[in-house]
Amino acid sequence: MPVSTAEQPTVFAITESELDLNALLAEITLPSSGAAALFTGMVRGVTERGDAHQTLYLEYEAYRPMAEAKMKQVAEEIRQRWPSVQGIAIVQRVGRLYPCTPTVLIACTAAHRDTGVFEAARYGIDRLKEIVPVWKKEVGPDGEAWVEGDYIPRPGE
Amino acid sequence: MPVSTAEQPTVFAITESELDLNALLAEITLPSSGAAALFTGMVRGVTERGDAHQTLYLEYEAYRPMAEAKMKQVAEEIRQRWPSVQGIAIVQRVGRLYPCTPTVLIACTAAHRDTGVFEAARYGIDRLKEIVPVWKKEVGPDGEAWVEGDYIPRPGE
Amino acid sequence: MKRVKVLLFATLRDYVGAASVEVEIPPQATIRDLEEHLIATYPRLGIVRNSMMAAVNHEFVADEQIIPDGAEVAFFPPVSGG
Amino acid sequence: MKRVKVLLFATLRDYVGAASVEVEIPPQATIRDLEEHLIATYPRLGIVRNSMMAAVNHEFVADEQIIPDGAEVAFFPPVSGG
Repeated sequence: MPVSTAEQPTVFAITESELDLNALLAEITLPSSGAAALFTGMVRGVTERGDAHQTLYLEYEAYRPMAEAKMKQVAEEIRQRWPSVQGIAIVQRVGRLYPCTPTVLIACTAAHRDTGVFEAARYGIDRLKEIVPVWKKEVGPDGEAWVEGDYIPRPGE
Repeated sequence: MPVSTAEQPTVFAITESELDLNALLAEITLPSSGAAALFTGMVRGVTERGDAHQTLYLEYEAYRPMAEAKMKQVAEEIRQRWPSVQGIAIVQRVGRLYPCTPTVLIACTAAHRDTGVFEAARYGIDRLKEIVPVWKKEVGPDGEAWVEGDYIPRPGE
Repeated sequence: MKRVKVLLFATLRDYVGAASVEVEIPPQATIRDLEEHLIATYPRLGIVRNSMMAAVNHEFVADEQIIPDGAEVAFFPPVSGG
Repeated sequence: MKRVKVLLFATLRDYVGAASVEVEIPPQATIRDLEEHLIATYPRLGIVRNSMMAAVNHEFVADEQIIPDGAEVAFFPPVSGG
């Protein structure tokens, strides 16, 4: 799990382990941090929007070195847009994940809650879903299928 | 820790124990939940905005039964504004809390991340700071002082 | 006269020197009457006269609210949790 | 001709039946040339021709990009993590 300087901690990782929100929050909390916004995605066992269906589990895979490079890039984009963000954690869990399991975490800390932490975390998950090379196959009662992404990054993005 | 029906879990509590984000998230995750936004506040050891100062620790106290009633009210307000929110957790830790320690958690789950979870969590912490009867005394190198709130709720609010 | 127990928090508790006090008030006394009675008894409370908030049975109430029999009454400064 | 190792992910790996393949390409071959070569060799890739994405050394690249010597090349569908 690469971690940058203690000044402005950035944690980014692809992991097969359970996401530990407590530990990740501690890693990105500075003595001057007073607020954190965290986003987590969980495996839905039941989906109602769009094509309603059930899910037995999701099977995640990543192009690991590129995924970590792109997570680092997402963190840099966050810092450019919200300079008051102090710590950033971006972690994607891979492997076979069952309903209710957290699959991804984006967390940002700052001195105060009104300086963009919520927006930064939202941006982080939106960008992760655009440019971080991770894919999931959905396994349901009627078979399995890869989930299709729809974003085409520009060269160099 | 009062918990409502499994259908739409609402967790609200004043506690002296460490906040366990993993456990709280699990409590408000339904099989149909795919997204969670969490806010935590931490004790700042160093504050730069406004009157810059250092903090050794904060001493929190609550008017416990009223605080829990008002947390319940905040949860109801969230559900009225964002009907797609599924689970809600609102927990305030009290007692002596040192820098970097999470003091408060607001978490909301929903099927998808674009249905208001970030806004709901933001609303939750804003409202908690307005109407939930909790106070903190700040102890620093030069003495101690109660932190002053500035919101005056209307009767019945 | 009736007896009412008043809970005090944060600065107000410090100024009174107790987390709760029992006071005798007229049957039709309002929150404002009780507040004046407390300030008369504990003059330091005058410092926060303009920011004292009152709750009856866990609800914020107006100064004109008559205190119901057997109510749980609390006074405190604006909240500062989070 | 030069040898290049191509990593494949998700649907593309399923269609090729391998997580990576080694191919011989002309020295000035572009990503598009490599893609056409792969589709010719593994016709099922034609199904996703319009959504195949390419990365060279962990960066998204254009179809016109000439493949540098010793590059790490990967093809995959649009990402679907989170």
